[in-house]
Amino acid sequence: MSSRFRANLTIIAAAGLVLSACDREERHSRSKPIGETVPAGQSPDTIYPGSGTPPPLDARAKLYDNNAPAIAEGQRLYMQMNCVGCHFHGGGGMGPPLMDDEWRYGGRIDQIAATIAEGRPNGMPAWRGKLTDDQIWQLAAYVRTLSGQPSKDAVASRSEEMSNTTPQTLTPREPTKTSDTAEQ
Amino acid sequence: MRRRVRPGIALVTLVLGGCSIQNYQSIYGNAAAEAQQFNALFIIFLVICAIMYVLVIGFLIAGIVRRSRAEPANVVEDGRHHETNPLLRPGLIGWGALIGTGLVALAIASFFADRSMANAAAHEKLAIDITANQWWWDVTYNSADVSKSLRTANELHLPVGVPVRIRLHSNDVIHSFWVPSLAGKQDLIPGRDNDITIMPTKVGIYRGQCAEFCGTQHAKMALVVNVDSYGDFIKWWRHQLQDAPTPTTPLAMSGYQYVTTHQCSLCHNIAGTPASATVGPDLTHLASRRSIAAGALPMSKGNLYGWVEDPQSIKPGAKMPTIGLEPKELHAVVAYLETLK
Amino acid sequence: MRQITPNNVSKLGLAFTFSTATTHGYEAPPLVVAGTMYLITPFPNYLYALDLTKPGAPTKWTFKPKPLAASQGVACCDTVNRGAVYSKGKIIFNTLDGQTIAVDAKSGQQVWRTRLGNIQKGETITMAPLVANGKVLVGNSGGEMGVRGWIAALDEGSGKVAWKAFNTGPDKDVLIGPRFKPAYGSDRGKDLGVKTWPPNAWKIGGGNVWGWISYDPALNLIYYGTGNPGPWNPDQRPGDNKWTTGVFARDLNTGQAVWFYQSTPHDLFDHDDINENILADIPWGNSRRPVLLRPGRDGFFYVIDRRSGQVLSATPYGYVNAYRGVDLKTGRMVPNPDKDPKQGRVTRNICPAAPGLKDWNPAAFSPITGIVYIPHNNLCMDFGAMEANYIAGTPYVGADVKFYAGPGGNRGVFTAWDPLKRRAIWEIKEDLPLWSPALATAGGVIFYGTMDGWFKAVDARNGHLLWKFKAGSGIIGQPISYRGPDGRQYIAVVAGVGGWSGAVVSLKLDTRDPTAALGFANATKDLPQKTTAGGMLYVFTLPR
Amino acid sequence: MTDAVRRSNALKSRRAAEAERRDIEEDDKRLAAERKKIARDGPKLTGAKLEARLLRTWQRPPGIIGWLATVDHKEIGRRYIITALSFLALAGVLALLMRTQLARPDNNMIGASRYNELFTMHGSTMMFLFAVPVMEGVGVFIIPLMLGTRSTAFPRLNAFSYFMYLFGGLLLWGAFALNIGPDIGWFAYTPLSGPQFSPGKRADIWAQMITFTEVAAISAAIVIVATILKARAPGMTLARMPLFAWTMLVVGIMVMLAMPAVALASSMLISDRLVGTHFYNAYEHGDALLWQHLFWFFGHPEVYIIFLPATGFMSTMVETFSRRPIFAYPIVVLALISTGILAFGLWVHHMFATGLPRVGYSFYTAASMTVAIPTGLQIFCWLATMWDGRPRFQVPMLYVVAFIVTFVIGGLSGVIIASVPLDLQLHDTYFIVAHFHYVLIGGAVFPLLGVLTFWYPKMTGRMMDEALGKISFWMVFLGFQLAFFPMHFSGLLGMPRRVYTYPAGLGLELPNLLSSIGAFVVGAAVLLFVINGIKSLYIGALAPDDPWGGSTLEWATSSPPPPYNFAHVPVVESKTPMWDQQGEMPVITGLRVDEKETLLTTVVAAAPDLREPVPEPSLWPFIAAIAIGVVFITSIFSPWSLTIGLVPCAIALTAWFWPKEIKRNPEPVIT
Repeated sequence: MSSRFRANLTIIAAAGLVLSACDREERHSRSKPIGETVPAGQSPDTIYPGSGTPPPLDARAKLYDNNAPAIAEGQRLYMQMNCVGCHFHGGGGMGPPLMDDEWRYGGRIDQIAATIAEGRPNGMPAWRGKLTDDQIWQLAAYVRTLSGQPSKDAVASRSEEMSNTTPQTLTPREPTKTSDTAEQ
Repeated sequence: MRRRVRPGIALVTLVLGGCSIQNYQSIYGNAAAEAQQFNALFIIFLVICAIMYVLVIGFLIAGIVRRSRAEPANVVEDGRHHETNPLLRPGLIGWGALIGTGLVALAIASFFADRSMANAAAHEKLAIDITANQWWWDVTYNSADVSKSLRTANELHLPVGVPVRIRLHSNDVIHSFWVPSLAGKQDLIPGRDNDITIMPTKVGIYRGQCAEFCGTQHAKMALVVNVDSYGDFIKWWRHQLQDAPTPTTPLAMSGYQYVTTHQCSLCHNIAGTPASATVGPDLTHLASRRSIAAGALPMSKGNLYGWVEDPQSIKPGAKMPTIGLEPKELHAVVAYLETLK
Repeated sequence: MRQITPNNVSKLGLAFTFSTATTHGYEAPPLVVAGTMYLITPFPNYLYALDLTKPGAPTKWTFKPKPLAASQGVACCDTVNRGAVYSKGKIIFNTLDGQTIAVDAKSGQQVWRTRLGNIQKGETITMAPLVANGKVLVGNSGGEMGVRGWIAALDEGSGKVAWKAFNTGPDKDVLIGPRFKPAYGSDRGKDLGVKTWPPNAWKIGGGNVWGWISYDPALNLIYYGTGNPGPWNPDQRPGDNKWTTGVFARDLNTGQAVWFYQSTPHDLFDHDDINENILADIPWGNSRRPVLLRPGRDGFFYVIDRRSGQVLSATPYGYVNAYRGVDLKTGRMVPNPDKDPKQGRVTRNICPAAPGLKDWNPAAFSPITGIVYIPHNNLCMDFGAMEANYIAGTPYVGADVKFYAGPGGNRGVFTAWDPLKRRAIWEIKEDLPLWSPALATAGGVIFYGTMDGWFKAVDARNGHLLWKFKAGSGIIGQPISYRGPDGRQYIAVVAGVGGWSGAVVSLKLDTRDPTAALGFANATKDLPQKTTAGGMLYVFTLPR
Repeated sequence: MTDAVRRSNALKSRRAAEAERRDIEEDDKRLAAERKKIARDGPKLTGAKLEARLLRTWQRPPGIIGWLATVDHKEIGRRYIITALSFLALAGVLALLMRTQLARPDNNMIGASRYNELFTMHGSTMMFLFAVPVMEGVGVFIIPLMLGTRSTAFPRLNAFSYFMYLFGGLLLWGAFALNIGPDIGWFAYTPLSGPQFSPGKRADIWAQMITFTEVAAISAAIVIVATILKARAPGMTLARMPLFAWTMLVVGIMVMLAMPAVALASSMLISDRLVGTHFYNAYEHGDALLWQHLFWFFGHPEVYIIFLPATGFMSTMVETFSRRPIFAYPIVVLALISTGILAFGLWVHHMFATGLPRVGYSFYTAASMTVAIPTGLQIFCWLATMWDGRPRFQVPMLYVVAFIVTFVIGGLSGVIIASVPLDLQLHDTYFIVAHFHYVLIGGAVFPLLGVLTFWYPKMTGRMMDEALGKISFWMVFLGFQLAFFPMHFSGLLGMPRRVYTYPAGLGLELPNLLSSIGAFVVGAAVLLFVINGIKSLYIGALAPDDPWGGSTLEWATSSPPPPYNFAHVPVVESKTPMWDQQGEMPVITGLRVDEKETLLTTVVAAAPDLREPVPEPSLWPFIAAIAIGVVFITSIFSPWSLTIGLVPCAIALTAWFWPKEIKRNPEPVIT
């Protein structure tokens, strides 16, 4: 009896897993651009005078974070738009590593999107007007997979290329900073 | 009853089909040696199969008709075993022999047709590389002088009467190259080098389409094949090698500015401009082509507007994003693209 | 100077040290002129003048050129600088963001500044300029960014460009004229810099000049090697890709090409040919010939007649399986078809790897022993070519690579090579890749540094280790020997790990990604445990 | 000690047995004295008393627990069939949606990705959740009855197999309902189905559905093969075995050989997708074509796994309705076996366009054409039987005629596409779609519809409505031709498969419109068939034991049969026992009635061999299926599920295989 109970429990758990998976698979129709621009984004380590609290997470983040088609598209762009040329598969080169827990300009998806859009002074190019906002968000969603941030169910284990890092489905999630966690 | 005549109808339609049915994208196109061979072989197969079918259906009808005879009672009715009709045993042997002979004939015909196609590959005069991408065709014409090699997209020009070897590659998933009017298909498989040899025999314009399911927009991955006279072909090649012309009108000029400095230039190549990317189709002579977006739309000013403004509603899932151009920018970009003859 | 000999080198001790305040790869040699030592640091390219006449060598002045910070984003392999030069009272050096600057050696005031490179296209300058006969010779870097390579001669007095020769494109850009007489047929023809490329590919085809330039006053020729063609993925650039991965001899005054030899036509493996050209006159047959000695990146030690560009010999000086050898009749390298990287499939175990059997770090030639002392690598690689997308100002490589130790398991080798007998006299196996240049002194001692920070002295005759010193950071810098104002022999070297091989440390890369730093992260996974970033000058001398 | 006694096999109703219960209890006391013969059937225990005692022993517990625990092959077979038909209906609805989308050129009714999901679901459901399971379901239901045995071999495995199948189907359709249905085609070619090009879990769900159905199919195949080889009625030598049993024997063996290939392929796919292995990554010297080889090594035999049982249906129905034993029985058996063997030599004909060595293709052309010989001979044998007999054209026989008319077209177009040069043009076009629907619907679904009508009385105890049956027959037959014949032309006119739309102006408008209309006619006909089935369940005429005058043993027991199938195990002396031994059925006695027991016979001669205890109903197969199902489903998400999840699996399987407590040791049966 107890093992039947356990079996039932696992079924419910599995069903829960499957249900929560649905958002991750949603293919968002992007026939029209999403309108607003990518937010300016601040680093979580920045001082926020007056309040001391960082701005809330951009509302569009949930359309991209943990969304498998968006991450896949981001991965394609990461390769084709030459992000890989500087950051490689997360280990870095000309650009800093993206698979560790250090985020110079913030590791939140909206902060990453802002970094991509605006560029950063030590060599990061600015991609606003070069990529669409949608693409920038997709890229940001993918960049987070390099340090294992999104759900493992939304990321691809590898792509069709030379083997490189640990499969992203197995990448340990790098600890995120407190100000990050508070927002998510 | 109607079933008996069907193969006949099929045959007649096929024979007539050669003349009356469109030959733009169909096996009736018959525009290359390979397609002609196919059609000849197909007729042979069809005739033999039709004969077989008539025999089967004839036997079936004979069985149905014969049941009305008040012939020997069956097992259930009188409990005795029925003696099998003595004609059936030789019939079975004959039938087996007939099938066997038919198949051997067909296999031999097929084998020789296949050999002759395979041999054609040895006489290639021109080598073209086609790389398939989701969901467009990247075409490179090779020349011994590499600086005369030509990269274009979604449109193939072939000289009539020249065996052309097309080498097939894929950048992502498996696709299949198929121009039914010219030849059978051949897959483009990542990590493998396939090729197909075609000798076009009829000048004309044909359409091909990806024939292996390759993802969301498999249906809209076509290419146009122009079979030209040799002179026209060379003329075309020379023209395509030229850099894109410098725009002359202010509107086209501002389109040039946009295209070469914004989103477009990160994916597309326009020879002679700063846009040298290779992620998307080459646009150098876009306006000289017959279709937009791998056959998704015929080339026209209106369609260019539609496509540039919102590719995702025309070919949802395509890798080209909807940028959300301002009307001013859109006019300029389309004006510039139109100059890319 | 012969004060330091194998017998006394073990007594060598520190004279003074100096922190450069930078932590990027320090590849440059200190420069000593008239009792002053000049140090040019990696980005931000500070120029220090140290007064050697005073105890402890205090700073005389510091010049800060303030290069654009964004240039760090287009420097392929750490933001290094390979040195400054002195000429006629000026110190001349290049900055990462593409400027050549002349500074008054005494006052540290800028004399002139010329912008040559555009970082928006991915151009940087990391090489050390050469001053010869009133001309400052400078070339650009950016072979991994789709930059078109060039060399320019600036007027030493004004900084104005005297001539500029591209290494790809039509003959008029390359300065190929009637004087051009290459030794081999495949280099003859009109506009080969265009015809050996797919249309327009030469415009973004690399062939940069980021290594060393040599000048032969007798012939008034300069010699320099050209870098790799871009992108790395060879399928994207069928053809010989002239004039990349070869050696040019040019007339110093006009820049006109005199001869060219392409060591690896249609380069498959990023085997730039920028390595040093050692000018030597050696007995060959029954006469002495003026030659170039070139330990090539492709693994072959070339002896080239420097008047004609004819290859006299080409012998592998380490493990090579990517090539079958050089056909001396046609001068053509015969690649090994098994190792030809094809797009869409990883080619495994290519030796030497992309950094070559030896990268930029120059070998030392001792005219006394007639031996070339070569610090080099023993690395092989897996190469996964894929389509590169050209976006100006971003990398244009088209390959995933990872390096690892070659046969034997050691990543570096120090080889003493006899160019006449064409064989190694002795060899030292080093665990880490050897990224520091070698110094051969007249006293018969060879100095070199290792990436884990050991500065070593070995016997020139047999390679026996005589002395070693552990520096605070890995050494990739050029050691020098100089006579101090007090008449004593000093040995100086800057320890500051970095460069392509040391980027995992200097740029704090994550070695869990084997492809990081263009594949070097895989070969130097253990480096972060063995050393840390630094930028410290060490000066040694014998006790009084 | 047992002796065979000839006596009448008159069957008594169960109600009568109820009434005699008190007598039985008295009998029990009386028989308790004679220890040796206690609780065995035989001359002293027969008729209603025997049946009531058997019923008590064989009946499953009531209620939901009993329903889940049952090991009765008839119940499991019925469940299989009903579940498979439900999936047929669902997949059919998808087909209608697709045909609606394709009715007009440049139609945007259903988007590209949704359409891709539709054809993936349609193909996968039809192949994995309908065609194979329904054939095995019919086999599981009817084979023991045909063979004259009380139970299948491994009845718990049988129950387990059904639950695995059900869970696989629910996984796929549940995912589809939650909008994470697979969209990679039923063939799931790598690298499209690989980690890079199929983000999310859609492809994993498809791949694990495969694993579920493979486990189910292999389990059912083991049950069927073991039953056929070991549980036949005494005297039913292999040479007297009904042809349907022969087909299921061949198919069972084929399932066991073919299915592991695709289970391996899908496991490697999941491994690529979950932990980043490189089986199919060409960059790392994996091979995208490896998938195709493994898939078609299964995929081609799969077609015959579906088609061969249908030929068994054909043989059964032709024999019954022509009132003649099948002509040239040995030829038909040899044809079956050779088809089964040849089926494994043709997979490459699905890969003619992949650029494998060209000369090698000729071998596969020849092998593909060779298959036409055994099939052609079988067709001749059926036609000869009809020609020689006096066929009655009741509904099942109409389907037989429809089979011949339709399937032969598909078979001949199959010969056409076996030729490499022809296939290179026709491959992956609507010509192929037409071809395999002619083969699979004409060759398998038509006989299935016929045989369901045929065995409906045996399953339910009632007859299906003949008039409705004829209407739905004609609709499905004509609708089918209308739907699929024009597809030949769509294909020849250059329409590739799996496109969600096609441009106007290629001449594709008319054939597609006709196909769409035809599809709806077929849809209506199937609906009518289902209505007929449901209606007849309640108000159909009560069926006698042998309504059609069949020749095989399933007609010897009541309709529907009791849980123990046969009160006495019959003894067989010919291929058509019901015709040859009318009224007088020899039986064998001596099986226990207080324990579930069945008779095993030797493999070839079917001589009585052993009395074998039959497992009691048990929940453990169901629990094991759940435990394994949880492992399969969670292994989509984490590799850890394999290690953690195996613990409950081990517990469930241990409990399942816990040795049965036998009241007394059974003794060998001696003839």
